[in-house]
Amino acid sequence: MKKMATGNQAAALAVKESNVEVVAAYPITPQTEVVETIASLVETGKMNASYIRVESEHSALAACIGASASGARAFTATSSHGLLYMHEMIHWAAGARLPIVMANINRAIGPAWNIWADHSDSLSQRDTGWMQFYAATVQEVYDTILMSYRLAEKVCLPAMVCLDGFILSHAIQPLDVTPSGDFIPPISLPHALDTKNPMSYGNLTGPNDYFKFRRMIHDAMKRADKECREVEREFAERFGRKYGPVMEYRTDDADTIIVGMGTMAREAEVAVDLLRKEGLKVGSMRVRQFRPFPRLGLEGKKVVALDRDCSYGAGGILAQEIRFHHDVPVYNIIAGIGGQDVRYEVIAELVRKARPEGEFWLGVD
Amino acid sequence: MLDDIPQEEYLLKGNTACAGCGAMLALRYILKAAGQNTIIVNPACCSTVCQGTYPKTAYGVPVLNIAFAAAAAAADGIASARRNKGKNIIVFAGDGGTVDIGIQALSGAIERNANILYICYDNEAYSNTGMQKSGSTPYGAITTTTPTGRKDSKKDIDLIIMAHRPKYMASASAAYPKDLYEKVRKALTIEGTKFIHVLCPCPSGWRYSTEKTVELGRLAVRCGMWFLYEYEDGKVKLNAPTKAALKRPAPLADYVRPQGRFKGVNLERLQKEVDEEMDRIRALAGIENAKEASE
Amino acid sequence: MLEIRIHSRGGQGGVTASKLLAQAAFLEGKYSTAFPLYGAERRGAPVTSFTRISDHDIKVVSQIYEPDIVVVLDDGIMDLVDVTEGLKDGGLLLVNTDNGDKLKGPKYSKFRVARVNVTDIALSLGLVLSGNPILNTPILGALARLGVVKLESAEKAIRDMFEDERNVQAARAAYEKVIA
Amino acid sequence: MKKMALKQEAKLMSICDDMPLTPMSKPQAGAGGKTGTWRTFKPVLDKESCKQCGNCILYCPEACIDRELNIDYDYCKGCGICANECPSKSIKMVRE
Repeated sequence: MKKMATGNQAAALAVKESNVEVVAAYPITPQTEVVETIASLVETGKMNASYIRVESEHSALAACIGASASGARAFTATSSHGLLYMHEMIHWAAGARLPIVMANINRAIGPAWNIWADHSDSLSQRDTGWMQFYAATVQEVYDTILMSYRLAEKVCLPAMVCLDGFILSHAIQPLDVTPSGDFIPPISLPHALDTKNPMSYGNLTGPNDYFKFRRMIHDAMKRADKECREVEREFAERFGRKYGPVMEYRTDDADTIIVGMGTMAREAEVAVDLLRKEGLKVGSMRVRQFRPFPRLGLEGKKVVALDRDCSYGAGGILAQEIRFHHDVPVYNIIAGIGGQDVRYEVIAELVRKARPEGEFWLGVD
Repeated sequence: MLDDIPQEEYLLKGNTACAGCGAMLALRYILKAAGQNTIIVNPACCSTVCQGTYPKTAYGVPVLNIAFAAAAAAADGIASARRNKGKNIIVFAGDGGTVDIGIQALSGAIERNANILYICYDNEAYSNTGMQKSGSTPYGAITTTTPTGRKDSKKDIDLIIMAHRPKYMASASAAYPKDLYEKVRKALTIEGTKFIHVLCPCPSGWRYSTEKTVELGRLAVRCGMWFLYEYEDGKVKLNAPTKAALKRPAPLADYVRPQGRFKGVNLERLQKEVDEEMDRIRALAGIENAKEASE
Repeated sequence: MLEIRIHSRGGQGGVTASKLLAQAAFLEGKYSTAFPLYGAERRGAPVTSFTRISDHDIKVVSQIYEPDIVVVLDDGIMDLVDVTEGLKDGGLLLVNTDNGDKLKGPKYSKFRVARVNVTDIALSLGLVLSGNPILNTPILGALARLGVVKLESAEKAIRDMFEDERNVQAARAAYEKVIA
Repeated sequence: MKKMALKQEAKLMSICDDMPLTPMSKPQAGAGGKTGTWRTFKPVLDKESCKQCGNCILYCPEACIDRELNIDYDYCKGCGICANECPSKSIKMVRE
């Protein structure tokens, strides 16, 4: 069934469709509509889940960890400071290999208070062992959450589905609320708490064994990259919507590639059209899957990386990832931080003026 | 005298707790009362280490180890999943994880009436990290962060918990294992949040000879440093040892003298605090103040 | 692509109006999207919201700077904000007002100007929420009359979102009363 | 040195295959080793004078005294609570 929905509503509806057993969440702008919608679905009997109104984000994820450790499918949603407050438990969930799925509504971090879109919150959690996906449409939010449960439970890693605050969370767009059918099989964790087979989970572990468990997270993350392709392939077969780790646009004969994430990267496709009309061979790549980081095939191209974030003293985080994985010079545009409105005309102009290498802060430089 | 307590041991021999550990003595009876159908949630505390090292554990029931501040919320997460209905979900947390860093999650869980039993085993300091002061450390006690003795007074977590009106709350002691056993049994028949606060003397932290764990635990009750009572339906009911102690408390010095942590304590001030606490628990239990009654 | 910008005050329903418009266009088989420009403002402060309608998939998510249509739900805002900023020549300016004089003068001569008093319509039907007359549903009727969407899809969009049938009556009344 | 590192890595790969996903530990007696070796003094029970009150069984934090009053010296840490709580003084703490 197709209808108009916000990014937040799409997240909530996907959670319902994924037969989640326990939802624990704390409200924060601009995520509130996700938990409000879920609360309403639960209280009107449309969704058979326990909804725990926790007193903090730390407890939100702790409750999800408890539920998930006992073998139940769990969900939480947060944003910005809420995500940062969870940080300890974010590591814990991954270390415990629990396939929790979280929606993070990307928002800036204080001070100053700023409630608008910014990728700094989730990117500051990049090294925690969570898979990270960045959606750019309401439909993609819905689809990515469905795929994330399937994938997370396959590789026993948690997944974070990120969407831009307000720009996507509060925008209404057409949404096909596809019944998931048996796309997500019933959850069956190999390491669930079991009173008939008592085990102590996460007790003191010496350096040699600890080392191996960490390596196993790394290996699982690499396996997730392959498994994710399989999940996407099956999703496309069943529901007709195709996704990949990177959404490429007019890249075939391009000599210049704009790389970005989230809604800004989709707007960049309009900039590509504009530049193509001028005869410039420009294409774009929208990175959907940030962890595990995919190969982008950028060798020999001129790369313009759009970052809605910055690792202070090092530059845009996406640009760094590209440089690390590919032997290419990168021109890094830092734009959109704290909700700065970035129009496709502006992106096009920046690409026209782009140098082979360097950094440019939109609105500052 | 042991006939009514099951012989099964769920705390296995050869755990890594210190000799004479009051917390392990308490846990032994908590697990006997709870039985096999139990999941323990264990935040950072002595009990994290007492389990032993991967791939072995001395605890015979499933344990979810969790971050320091997260125990009550994690336990609620387990209890909230449909699949865990009917299981005993028990938090076993130290005083630091309860009175200090975990208090927020605990407060939220009680407010939601999470179906868990939260047990705080209180050894009155961060014993696992080498005896630093916690909110539960009594006035005058020497810890590594109060090297000349604590100058201010401890936090009364029981009153804070009571303000949440939990379904059931009790104060117990490792030195009264049968009483503790009964309280856990009772708590586990009640739906909703239950809280049991257990005093667990700690030879390493309190600086006394290991054989005195039970003796000191008893003395704490007899001199009025610790009360045994239950809170149910909004009412405080004192247990017999505390009733007796309130009538005729043992000399505080008997409790204080064997403990190195109280070396140089201002006994008068400590006595004043104990007297005030005794008046307060009398008031809560609806017993007339002894002093007023005699006047 | 048709780009519509709505100016209102917090609590007047401008954000909902932009969503209703997108919903009505969606019901006509078009691609549409709507989104608010949120500040940290509360009730009473000026709010801007946007709707885009197209025959093709809409990739643009940035704000609308050169709208085809500007809707003003509170004529008082016109003293504070240049509501016609960026409005294309020949573009439509629809204002909730009785005061035709307010829309006269050279500033507005290059636009297609229309007005309707949806506040009166809402009050006469008793459509009031938390003390504020509801303006978002009647203004949709006015937009239908001006050809942005069909009246039947406007009515369907309203019914999808609101149970109270007076909202549809209000839209119909505005459809009749709009002065272009 | 390099050879040793390689050896370690090879070991790691093979061990990872039989490891659980996350540290999951099996309950067993002696998880902390033979804790009886920690003792300086060991409890010795005089069954003659013992009144069978059960205090020693009740208060042992290690559950090292069974119903027949046998002491498990493999795991008894020698805390002495049993001797201290014995009303008939039937348990003596004896230097190892």
